[in-house]
Amino acid sequence: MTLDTPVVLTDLAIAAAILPLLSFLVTGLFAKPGKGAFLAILTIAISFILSAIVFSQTWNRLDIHQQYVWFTIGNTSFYAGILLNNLGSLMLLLVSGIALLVHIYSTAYMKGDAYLHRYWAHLSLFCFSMLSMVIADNLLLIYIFWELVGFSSYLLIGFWFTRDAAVQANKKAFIVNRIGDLGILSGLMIVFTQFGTFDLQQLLGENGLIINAFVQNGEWINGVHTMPAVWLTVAGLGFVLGAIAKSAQFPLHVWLPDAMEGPTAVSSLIHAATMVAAGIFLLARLFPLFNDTVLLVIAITGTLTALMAATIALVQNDIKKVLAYSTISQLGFMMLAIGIGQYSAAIFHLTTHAFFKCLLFLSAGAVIHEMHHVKQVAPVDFDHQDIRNMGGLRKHMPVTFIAMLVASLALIGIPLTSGYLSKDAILISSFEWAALRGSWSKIIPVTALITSWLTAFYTARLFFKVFLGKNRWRILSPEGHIHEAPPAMRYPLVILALCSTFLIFSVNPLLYEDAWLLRGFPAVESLERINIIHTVIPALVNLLAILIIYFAWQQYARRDKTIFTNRGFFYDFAFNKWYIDNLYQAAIIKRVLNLAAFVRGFDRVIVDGMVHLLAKVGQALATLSAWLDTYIVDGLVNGVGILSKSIGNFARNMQTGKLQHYLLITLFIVITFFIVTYFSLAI
Amino acid sequence: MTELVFYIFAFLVLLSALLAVTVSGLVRSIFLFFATLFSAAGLYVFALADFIAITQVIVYVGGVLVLMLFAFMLSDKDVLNTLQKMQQKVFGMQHIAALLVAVAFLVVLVTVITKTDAEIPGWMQVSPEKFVQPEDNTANLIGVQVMTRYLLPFELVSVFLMMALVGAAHIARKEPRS
Amino acid sequence: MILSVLTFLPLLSALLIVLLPTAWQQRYKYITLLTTLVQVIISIYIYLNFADNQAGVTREQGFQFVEHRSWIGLDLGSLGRLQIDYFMGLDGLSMPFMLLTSVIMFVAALSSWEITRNLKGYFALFLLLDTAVIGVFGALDFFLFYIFYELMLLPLYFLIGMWGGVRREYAAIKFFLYTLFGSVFMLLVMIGLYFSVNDPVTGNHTFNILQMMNPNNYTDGALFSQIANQQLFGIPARLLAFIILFIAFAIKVPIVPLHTWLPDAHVEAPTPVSIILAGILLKVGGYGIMRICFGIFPDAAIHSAWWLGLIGVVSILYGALNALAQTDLKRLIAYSSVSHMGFVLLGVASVTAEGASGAMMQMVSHGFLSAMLFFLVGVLYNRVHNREIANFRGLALIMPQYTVFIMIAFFASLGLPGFSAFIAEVFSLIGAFNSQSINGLLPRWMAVGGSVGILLGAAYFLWTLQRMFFGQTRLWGGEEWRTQLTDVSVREKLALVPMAALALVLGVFPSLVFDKINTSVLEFVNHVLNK
Amino acid sequence: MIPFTHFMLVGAILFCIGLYAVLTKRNAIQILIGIEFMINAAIINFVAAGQYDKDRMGGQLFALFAIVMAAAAVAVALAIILKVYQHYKTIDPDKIDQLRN
Repeated sequence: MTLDTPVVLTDLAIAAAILPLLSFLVTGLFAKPGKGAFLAILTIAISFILSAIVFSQTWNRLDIHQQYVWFTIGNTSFYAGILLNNLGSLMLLLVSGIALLVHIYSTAYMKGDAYLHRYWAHLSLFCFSMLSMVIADNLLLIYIFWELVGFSSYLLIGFWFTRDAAVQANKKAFIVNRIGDLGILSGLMIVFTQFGTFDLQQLLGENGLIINAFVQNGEWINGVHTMPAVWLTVAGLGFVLGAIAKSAQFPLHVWLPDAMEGPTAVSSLIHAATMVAAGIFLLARLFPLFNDTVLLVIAITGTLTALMAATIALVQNDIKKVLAYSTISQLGFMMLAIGIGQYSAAIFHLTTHAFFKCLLFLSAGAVIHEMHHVKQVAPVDFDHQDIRNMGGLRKHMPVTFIAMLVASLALIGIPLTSGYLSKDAILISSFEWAALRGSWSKIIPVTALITSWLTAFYTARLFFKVFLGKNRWRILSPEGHIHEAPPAMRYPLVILALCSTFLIFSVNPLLYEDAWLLRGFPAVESLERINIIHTVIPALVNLLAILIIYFAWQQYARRDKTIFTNRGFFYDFAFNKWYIDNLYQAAIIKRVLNLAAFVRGFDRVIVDGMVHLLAKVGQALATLSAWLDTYIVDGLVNGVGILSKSIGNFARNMQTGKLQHYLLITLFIVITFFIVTYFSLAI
Repeated sequence: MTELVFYIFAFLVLLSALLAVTVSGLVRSIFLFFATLFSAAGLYVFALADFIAITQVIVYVGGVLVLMLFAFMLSDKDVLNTLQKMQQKVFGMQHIAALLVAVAFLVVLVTVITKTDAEIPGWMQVSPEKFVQPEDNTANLIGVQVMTRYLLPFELVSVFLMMALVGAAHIARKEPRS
Repeated sequence: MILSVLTFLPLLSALLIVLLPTAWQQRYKYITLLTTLVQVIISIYIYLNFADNQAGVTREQGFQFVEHRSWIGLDLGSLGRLQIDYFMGLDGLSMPFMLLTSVIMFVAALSSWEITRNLKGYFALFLLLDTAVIGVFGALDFFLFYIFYELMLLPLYFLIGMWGGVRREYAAIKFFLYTLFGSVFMLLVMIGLYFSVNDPVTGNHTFNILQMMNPNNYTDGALFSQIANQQLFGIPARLLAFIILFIAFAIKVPIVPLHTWLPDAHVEAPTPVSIILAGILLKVGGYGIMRICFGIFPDAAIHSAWWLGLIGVVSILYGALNALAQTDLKRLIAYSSVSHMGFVLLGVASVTAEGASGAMMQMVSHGFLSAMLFFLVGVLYNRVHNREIANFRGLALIMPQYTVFIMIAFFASLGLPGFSAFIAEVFSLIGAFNSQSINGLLPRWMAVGGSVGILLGAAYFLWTLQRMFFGQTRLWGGEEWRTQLTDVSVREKLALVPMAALALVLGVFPSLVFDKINTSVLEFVNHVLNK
Repeated sequence: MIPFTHFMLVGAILFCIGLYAVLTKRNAIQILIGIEFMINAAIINFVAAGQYDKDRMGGQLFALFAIVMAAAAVAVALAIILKVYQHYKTIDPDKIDQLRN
């Protein structure tokens, strides 16, 4: 038996996915408070090794598909199974790899927390869900794990459940994700109705059902069933809605910044590197399902989100919020890539982004960790995540400084980093895509271009404010000392920093097309290669980006004052996150709650009122009939009774004990007697 | 002419009796009662019973009435007050019933009387010579009869009267305060 | 035989309790618990020995554990013989409910520990109710069914009215009148059916439900004959009868707008009765709709499927919105029941294998989950005699295990994958969506509309979770409550763990249910669609 | 000579007046008066009939006896009334109903 037999590989993949579940169950059920780290790290490490084996054996080979009957309804069997293709095994490796690093990092970062066992259990549950999702072979399973990912994210965001903000955030995250789930559910229903199966390979494989289905005369036909063609679009949009929610795209991005209430390690794993990538992953999986309308929607959504998040990130002061918005922005890029048909580019960016964004968050976590210590000895309370309170950390945390530097450069897309490769892939593809279309479509690549410059600025701002300039925290906490992060936190940073360079992706640091990863996926929409774009765009992007970085350095590192004021419409607009939260609060949440209150009142007053009215009417009728019964029907019966009773009463009343009564009655009888006798005699 | 006097007396008897039972106020009703008895004594005279008429005046008017007046005039003041204050309801159910019964009784009596009118008991007509005549000395006649034929009843009545008076005195005697 | 044992065992125990002296009243609950435990064992035996390749539904041969004896065979001279049979049997549509009932009764018996007043009456009525419910699910003779159906009312009325909360009389009478209203008309239809149907073997009129399902057994020109197509009050008689029966069962389900008894009854009922109400009684409605309404009047069912689907969607959304606005935890859960049972109606109305299976699954799943939810509310209420959501905050800190259980129950109820409700709701919706393509009964928007209920479900459960359990502990009753609010006890865990486990197991291995019911569901769908 | 019937009519009316008084009065003394009226009505009849019997003088003698006994009765009755009053603080015969119940 060799490793590359399909059965063994699927078993390995299953084991990789199941092991964290084991950890979750054992830790969740039996672990003592504060324990569980060892098992969690052990299982995820084994998962990582298994994933690596699976990846090495499946990358660029035939898809491996193994399935078992799960249950049967009617004449349809539903399968549970594993599909290992390039996308699946890449994600498997990526997720388990980053998860392993985050696990290791967490041992130091979460040290001393009273509910640590819960943390490890939840983290394991997340790993299980995510790993299972990427290897699931059908839509139903993907949906299941998709929701479980959301659930574990809910648990982890609300890990510090005594903080109101955290529980608000996790509720928000789950409910917003639920909106996306509805989209996926609708998509599921449509796909199942049309094709009678959830199986990805049957649907999407070569000669798959979706590919063979076609639209004719406004009908969507697959040979067996037909449906109005609009449902094809609806199905696509449904899945897109799911992806939008999970990947925090406009207009459902609102949960992600709030989700930063969770532990930073969690933020880095879930809300930067892996879970939010699930949406991109889903779209990549289902790419053949989408028609042009849907793809355009994806592209526009992605672009809009990228721009929006970047503008908001410009003015945020919370270190994690800035990173969160930058994540949203980068996910927008990936959506854009899918929208223009380059899902390979999206996956490439997803992978690179996973590494450098994870690195950014973990570095930020290290900073927050130290700042928290500083805060603990500070005489005044201050926000230890606010970048305005940081500064000059370079000397105190050199490793973190370098890691953050690499990550920031990758985020900006400076050559020699991985981000350069993947971002260029998207930007250049988008220009090529626009070239094939009308002039209006140019808006999309241009917006993306602008966004990448905005990215450069906010990244630089963040970086300079934290690591350069004056030690502003000294003023707040004269006693505080900042040290380098502990080893368990440091080593993951180093590894991730290495992964954020071009080294592991391409031998050529400047040409994204040479990246092995990109070639692992077929180009769905072959774009005409426009050579000039391939040179002008990177040059333009980077030159301007460097200028921007220099400008930001001028503004934030060299002096304390900037030319920017915290005033004006644009500032407020960005600072208040485009007022989207406020809009939702006013337009949706309040409305829904009002509606609920109204319905409750309706239920009480009208529906229950009707019942009570009926009861009242019934009661009145009953009273009426009781009256009739008493006085008419029973009256006849009672008449006899009443008669005898009244005679009795009469007789009884005679016995009053009053002499005069007796006398009266006696006389009465005497007279009666006389009259009777008299008349009987008279006759 | 003498008949007219009889009817005046009869009218007086009935009027005063009616008033006696209708007026409010006990003392007034007692004095009307006295008037009735006095008038009735007048009627006896027309029945040729002068001795009875005298007795009526002496015993009833002189005895009973005085007894009555004395009975509560000599009593406590509050007894008097209570007796004076007694109010009568005029239109009670019982009054109407009593009135009806009384009237019906009257009708019965009058019917009976008028029926018997035609044939006065035979023994009354057997011997008109045995009727009492206006010139007879009824006191003598009564005295003879009392001492002869009705001696035992007379004695019995005497004893009875004495017993009654002694008993009355005994009953009415104030309880010794204990 | 085993079915009769299962049915009448509680009755025997009830008699035993009645006969035992009151001095032994502390042992009544153990008798009850033992009885229900035996029932669970018998049910498991039935489940394990249940052949899943036999369809049942319309043919007696397809039923299992059948007991068919003549019961009341009165000779009525020229009117023929009165033929009432003692006819019990199980198929895929009823078997899951047997198991459900047994388990729920066991749990309800465990939660009856809180009852302190008049134990003899309570446990006797409890066991009487047990018999009635099992009987309803087993009966295949309409007369027998009706007797059991009515027999359920009586103990429930007293259980709510005597051991309930402050407004228990109001709730009990409301519940009683509501249900009686439905079942009185059901009686009329039942008698009408009796006079319409002839037993092909004996030639007598019959109450046999299975023979009522066969259009050939109807007398020519009979009131409910499919061929004669008689009219009553200008409505086809069969449609009218279907509507009447539907209303009778729909009150039990309950559907909007016939649901208002449910919140009141639940709020006032003692915890075990709430558990039984939500866990089993509501399923009687769903079961009746499937077995009786759809089974006997498939043509009318097809005819009104659109409306039923609409009612289902309205119930889902209306119940969910109502739940969102409630301030009493028990009321919230009661309204969530309305919402969840809407999926049952939607699934059944779709007349697809997916929809019907989903509906069956939803009933089973909701049985466990609502029982668990009500049990959990009861746990809280027993501690502090308060259920107002606003009065609690940060319970997770002082009752961690309780919070875990309530999170399991909440998330399972809101349709988290891995729990049975997820499979149930998804397949109800898929069935509803599929209906347009397969039989054209329900429009597709209904499924999409119904799925919004899942979203609202998440909203009200999570909001409650956030308000009551998370954050810093703040209690309306202050320190006194803090000491009273102890974590779940062993007995409570004993009741909660099986239900949570069942919900989880059924979510991961839905085939445990689907395999057993699949043949029957297919037969049911084919029967209704007249294939 | 006055017809016998006229005496009887006067007696009858007087009797009925007395009867009425007995039946209606709330005051024991007035009832006593009513009784006396009735006795007197009887006496009138005795006396009227007595004029037809000179031999035995039965009517007049019995009238005499009746008068005497009526006087005795009044004496006793008054005594009782006073005694009742002392006991019950009322002389309304309706309120003296301890016989009842």
